[in-house]
Amino acid sequence: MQRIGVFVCHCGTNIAATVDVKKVVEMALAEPGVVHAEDYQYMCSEVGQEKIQNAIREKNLGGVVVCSCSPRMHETTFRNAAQKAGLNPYMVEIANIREHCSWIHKDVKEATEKAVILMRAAVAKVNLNTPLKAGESRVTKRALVIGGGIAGIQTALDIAEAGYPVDIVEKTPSIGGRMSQLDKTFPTLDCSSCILTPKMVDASAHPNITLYTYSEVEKVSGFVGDFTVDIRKKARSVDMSKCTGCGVCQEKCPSKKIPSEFNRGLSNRTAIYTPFAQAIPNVPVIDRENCIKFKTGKCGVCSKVCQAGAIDYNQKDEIITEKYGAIVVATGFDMIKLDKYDEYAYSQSKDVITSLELERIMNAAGPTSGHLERLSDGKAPKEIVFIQCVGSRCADDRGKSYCSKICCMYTAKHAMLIRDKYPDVNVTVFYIDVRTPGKNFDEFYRRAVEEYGVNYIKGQVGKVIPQPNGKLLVQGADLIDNKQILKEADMVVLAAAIEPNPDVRKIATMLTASIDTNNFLTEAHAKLRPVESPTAGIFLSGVCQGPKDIPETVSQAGAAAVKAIGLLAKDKLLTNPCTAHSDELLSNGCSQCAHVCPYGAITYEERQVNDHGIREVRRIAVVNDALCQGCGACTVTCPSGAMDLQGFSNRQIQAEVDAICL
Amino acid sequence: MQELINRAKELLADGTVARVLGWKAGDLPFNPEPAYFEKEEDFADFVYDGFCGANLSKYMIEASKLEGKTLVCLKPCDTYSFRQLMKEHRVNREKAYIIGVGCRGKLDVNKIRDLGIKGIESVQGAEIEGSDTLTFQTLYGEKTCSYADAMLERCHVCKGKEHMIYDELIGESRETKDADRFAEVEKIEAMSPEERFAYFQKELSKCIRCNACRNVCPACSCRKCVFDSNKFDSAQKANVNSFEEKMFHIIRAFHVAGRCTDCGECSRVCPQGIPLHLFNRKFIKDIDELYGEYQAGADDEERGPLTSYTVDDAEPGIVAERG
Amino acid sequence: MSIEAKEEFRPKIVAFCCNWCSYAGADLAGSSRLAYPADVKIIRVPCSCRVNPMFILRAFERGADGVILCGCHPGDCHYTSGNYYARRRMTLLFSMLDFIGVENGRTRVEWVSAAEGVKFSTTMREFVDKIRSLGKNVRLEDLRCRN
Amino acid sequence: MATGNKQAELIKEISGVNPLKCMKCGKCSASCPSYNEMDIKPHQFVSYVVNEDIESLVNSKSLWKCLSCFACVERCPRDVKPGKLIDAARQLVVRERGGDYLSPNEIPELLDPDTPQQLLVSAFRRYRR
Repeated sequence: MQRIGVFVCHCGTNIAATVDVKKVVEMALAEPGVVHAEDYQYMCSEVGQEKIQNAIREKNLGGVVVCSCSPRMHETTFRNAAQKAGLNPYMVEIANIREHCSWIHKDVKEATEKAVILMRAAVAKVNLNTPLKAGESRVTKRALVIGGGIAGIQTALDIAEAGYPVDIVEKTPSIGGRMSQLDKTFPTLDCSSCILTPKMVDASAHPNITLYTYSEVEKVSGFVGDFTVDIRKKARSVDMSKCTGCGVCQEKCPSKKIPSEFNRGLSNRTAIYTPFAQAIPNVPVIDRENCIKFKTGKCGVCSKVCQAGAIDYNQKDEIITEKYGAIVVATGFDMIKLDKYDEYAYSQSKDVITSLELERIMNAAGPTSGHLERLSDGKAPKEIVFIQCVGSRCADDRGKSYCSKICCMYTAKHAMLIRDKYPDVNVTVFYIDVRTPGKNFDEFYRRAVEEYGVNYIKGQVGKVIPQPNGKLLVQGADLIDNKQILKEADMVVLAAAIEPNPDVRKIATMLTASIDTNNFLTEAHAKLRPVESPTAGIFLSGVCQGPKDIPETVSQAGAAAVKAIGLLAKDKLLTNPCTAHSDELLSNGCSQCAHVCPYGAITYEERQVNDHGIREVRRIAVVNDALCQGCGACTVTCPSGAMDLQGFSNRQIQAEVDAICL
Repeated sequence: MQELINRAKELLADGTVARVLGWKAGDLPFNPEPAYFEKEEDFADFVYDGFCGANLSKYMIEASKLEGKTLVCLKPCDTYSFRQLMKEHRVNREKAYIIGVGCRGKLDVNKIRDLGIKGIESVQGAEIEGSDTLTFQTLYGEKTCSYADAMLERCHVCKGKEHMIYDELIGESRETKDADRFAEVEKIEAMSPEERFAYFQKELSKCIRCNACRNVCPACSCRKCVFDSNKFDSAQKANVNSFEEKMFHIIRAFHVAGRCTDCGECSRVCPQGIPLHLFNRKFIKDIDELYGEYQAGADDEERGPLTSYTVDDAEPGIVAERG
Repeated sequence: MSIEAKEEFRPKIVAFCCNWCSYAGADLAGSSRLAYPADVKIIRVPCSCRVNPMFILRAFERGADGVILCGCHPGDCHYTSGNYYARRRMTLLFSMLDFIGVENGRTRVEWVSAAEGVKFSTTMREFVDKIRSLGKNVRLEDLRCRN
Repeated sequence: MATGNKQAELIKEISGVNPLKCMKCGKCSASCPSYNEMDIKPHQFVSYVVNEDIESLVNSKSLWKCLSCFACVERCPRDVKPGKLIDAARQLVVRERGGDYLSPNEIPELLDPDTPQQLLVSAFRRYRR
C-alpha cells in the first residue's frame, strides 16, 4: 500500500463554491493509505505546488492525488512539481472535481458527495500506479505544410528561416491560395498581389523549401517526430525542368471554353493553363478532363508549339514518400454554396454576385480587367447594394451558426473602393451589426461612412426580385427609421459566409486531428494552445482553425511555425510511457493483438521461459515501446489479460470502477 | 474403422509418426476416451464409432511440443478448429499427420437416455459403417432407436462433411444436416426479456463451474485463464451467485467470439446439459448479420471479425432498435 | 413504483470517456456550466477501445445501474481505428446482454467530439432519465456487493 | 404587470418559440408583405413579448394584419418564428371568454371584393382549427 497525499484545490471559488472542500479532505484522511490531506485555494500556484513538494518530502509520500480541475489542464504541472520533489511523476493522479463536478452541480451536498467519490477513485488508482519513465523517440528534422496559401507560405518561410527543410503541398497548380484572388486588402488598401507575390517568390527561392504543387497528401502514418507521408504529385503533363513559362501553349490551345476556377467561373480558360499571371511555379498544367488530346486523342497543338519540348502527355502521377517531424495544416477556406439562399436570387440573376466574385471583377487581372460592370449586360452599375451575413449567424440548417468575421471589413473596403473610383455610384449596405474590432479597423469603417458616404442601413434584406427591366428590386427593413425599404439596384453583392476547405475532413482523418461539426480543426486549447491540434506534432495555421483575416492568419502562421520549430529543435522527444506491456508467462502468442495495433508496435519472438519450473520455448508477444502510443486496443483483444497497459492497467480501471460503485 | 487402424499401424511402423492420437474404448460402450497409441499392441482397444464426438484438435497444442510427428484423426468439424489453432500459431502443422476420418453424425448419450433407454450394456449399429437403427442390450431387455434421433444437436446443423485440412482421408461421410443452425437462437430471441432472463437464469444456475467447457474448447486455450490469474482481480473458482454464472459464460463466449468454429463440444461435454453453444451461436449470428458471413477456421489468413473493422459498421444503438 | 420511490432512487452510472474527445467534451460541458445529474461519474481511458467488457460487467456487479461508453466520432479517433474496434465489441456485448434478458437501455455508446459540450450534457441527462425509468439494476447485480 | 408576464408565458408556450434567440436582424420585417399596414412591425413582436408588453401587442392593428403567410418564419436565421408569436397573441384574444371576436358565420357579410385572397385563406385556416 502506497503512502498517499491528497491535495484538494478550491480553485478560488470555482470548486469551493459548490464542493465542501473541507469535507473532501476529511473523507480523504479516512481512505486507506492516505497519510496526508490538505486543501488550498490555488493548488496549481507556486505556493500550492510547494505544499505538495513539502508534503512529499516530509511525509515520504509514495503517491499523490490532486483533486482539482481537468487533468488536461494541469496534469503536467503537478507531475513536474512531484518530480522536483523526487517522486516519480507517474505516481500522481488527478480527480477532476471542477469540470466534472463543481461546475455542473448546484446542490452542495450532491456535488461534495460526488467529489468524494471521484477522490476515492483517484486514490484507488494511485494505489496501483507503478513508477514509469518516459521513453525517447527521435525527431525527423523536416516539416510538412499542407496548403500553399498565405498561411502555408508564411509558416514555411518561418520554419525555413530557422534552418529546417520544409515541404509545401498545394492542391492547385500554383501557391498563393485565396489571397491571390483578392484585389486590395484591408485595412491599408494595398494591392493583394503586390504584398503576396514577393512572399511566393521567397518561398519558391528559399533553399530549405520544396514546393509540391498540383499535389495532394494521400496517406499519413506514424506519430509526432516520425510521420511518414505519401504525397501524390498529380501528372501536370508538362516537364517542369524544361518549361520556360513562355505561355505560347496557353495562347494556342484550341479548347478555350473551360470556366476558370481562379476567376470563380466568371471567365474561361484554356485546357493547358496557369491559374493566374504571377503563378509560382509558372508552369502550366493540362486539365485532362477538358483537353481534346486526352479526350479524343487528336490535337496536340501545345506540344507542337512548345520550343522547349516540355509537353509530356504520358506523364504519370508520382507518389513521393517522405518522413516528417511536424505537420502544419494550412488548408484555408472557401465561400459556402448559396443554392439554399434563393431569396437573394443568386441563381436567378447574373448581377447578384458574391464578394469574392466582386474581388475578381474589380481586379485588373480579373474577367472585366478591373472595370466595375454588371455581368448581365456589361453596363456600369449606378446603384449597388451589399447584403451582410448571408449564411452567417444562421442557427437553421441552411447556413453557418458562426460569424465569418471578415465580411464587415471587406464590405467596407469594397464600398470605399467603389465610391472612390466611381463617385457617382450609390452604395448601400444592409447590416445586422458592423463588427470591425481591431487596430485601425473601426476607423477604416467610419471613413467609409463619413468620408465616402456609404449608406449603412441597419436591417436585413428579405428578398431580391429580378425586375423585367434588368434591375434588381431589393426589399429590406430599416430598423432605425422603422421603414421597409424597396430599392432598385443594378448590382447586389452578397457577403456570403466562409467555410473550411471541403476536403479538410479527409486530411483530419489521415492526421487523426480532431475536427468540429463546422469542419474547423479543433485546437488543443481555445485560449492557451490555439495553434496546436490535440494530436501531438500537428499544428494549425490560418482559417482551417477558425474564421480569421489576413493579419491574424499571418500571425497565427508564425505561431504555428514557432511551435513546429520548437518540436524540430529537439533531438529526442519524450514518449508517452503509458504503453502496453506483455506478460511473457501468460502470452499465448496468438497474434490477435498484432492485428488490432494501429502502429504495428507488436512483434512475436520465440523465447525461452521458465513458467514456475516449466522451461520451454514459447511464442511471446513483444511491444516496441517507441512505436506504442498506449491506446489499449490490444489489451481487450488479449483474452488472458497478458497484454496490459501501464498507467491504465486492468486492475487500476477496475479499482476505479469499484471506488465509484461502492 | 479397421482400415483406419491398419493405416495407423503402418505409419507408426514405418516411423512417419511417433504416436497416434485417437479414441480408446471407455469402461462403458458409449464413452470412448481420446488416447495416444504408441505401440502395435495398444491398438487392441482403439475405437472409432458413433460415440467418438471428442474434438482432438485441442490435444495437438501439447502434442506439437512432443518429439516427432503425431497422427491425429480429425472429423470434418474438428478440422476447422485445427486450422483456427494454426492461424493462432498454437499448433505446429509439421508436427501433425492428419487423417480426415469419415463421419455420419455423432451420438448423444443424454438423448438416448431421454428416449428411455437406460442400463445400457452393449450397442450395435453405432459403428462407422453401421446401420440407421441402434439396438441396445440393456438390463431391461433389448431397446432400439433410430440413429438420427440419438444424434447430437450439432450434427443436425452440421457445417458440411468436407475436411478443411488433411494429409489423407479414410472413410466416407454422410450428410446429416436437417435443421436451421440459428433456429434455437431465434426462438430465444423471440421471447420477451423477462422470459429470456428466466430461461438463462434457470439454465445457468445448473452450472457447477467444473470448467469442462473451457478445458475442451479449442478456441478457449489460454496458457492461464483470466479466471485463474490475478490479472483482472476476477479469479473465481466457483460461482458464488447468479452474477458470476452469467459473467463466466458471457466473458468466455466473448473471448472466443470470432474464433469459435461452432464445433459444439462445450454443450456435448457439459455434465449439467446446459446448452452453452447458444452463447457462441448468438455471437456467430450477430457477426454474420452485422459484419458478413464468417466461419472461423475456414481459411488461414483472413482476420477475425473482432480484429478488423469497416468504416460503416452498425452503431451499438442497433441492439436497442432491434428491441 | 410510486413517484416518491422513483424520486429518491439515485442511480449509479459509470461513464467511460476517451481522453482525446469525449473527456474533452465533458470538460467543455463543465466549463460551459451545462449541468447534468450528479449520478454520472466519469472514468478517463486513453481510448474507447481500452474498455474491456469485463470492466462493464464489473461495474454492473458492483452495483452500477447504467454504463455509458463515450468515444471519438468514427474517423476522428486519435489512434485512427480505436473506436471502430470499440464499436464492434460493444455492439456484440450489448446484443449478448440483451440476449440474456438484461434491459438494453442500461448500456449505451455515444460518440462525442471535444467540441460537443452540449451534446455531452444532453446525452448524460437522457441516459440518467432512461436509467431512472428502468429502475435499480436487479438482473446483473451481485448481492454481496449491495452496500 | 403580472398578467403581462402570465400572458407572455402563455404566448411562448402556445407558439413554442424562444424569443431570446432573436438577434434583431430585421429579416422578418424585410420579408413581410403587409409591413406597411402594421403599427407594430414583425421584428417588434419579439421584443414586445420579451419585454412582456402584451397589452399593446394585443390591442395593436398588426394582430389582424398578419396574413400568416409565414415568410418571416421561413426566412428567420435564428428560427425565432415571429409569425407564430403573433399567431399565439391572436389565440389569447380568440380564447378570451366573451371577447368581441369574429365568429365564423359573420364572415360572409364582411366580404368585399378587394379583400386580399390571402386574408380569407388565413381566416379560414384560423377558424377551421
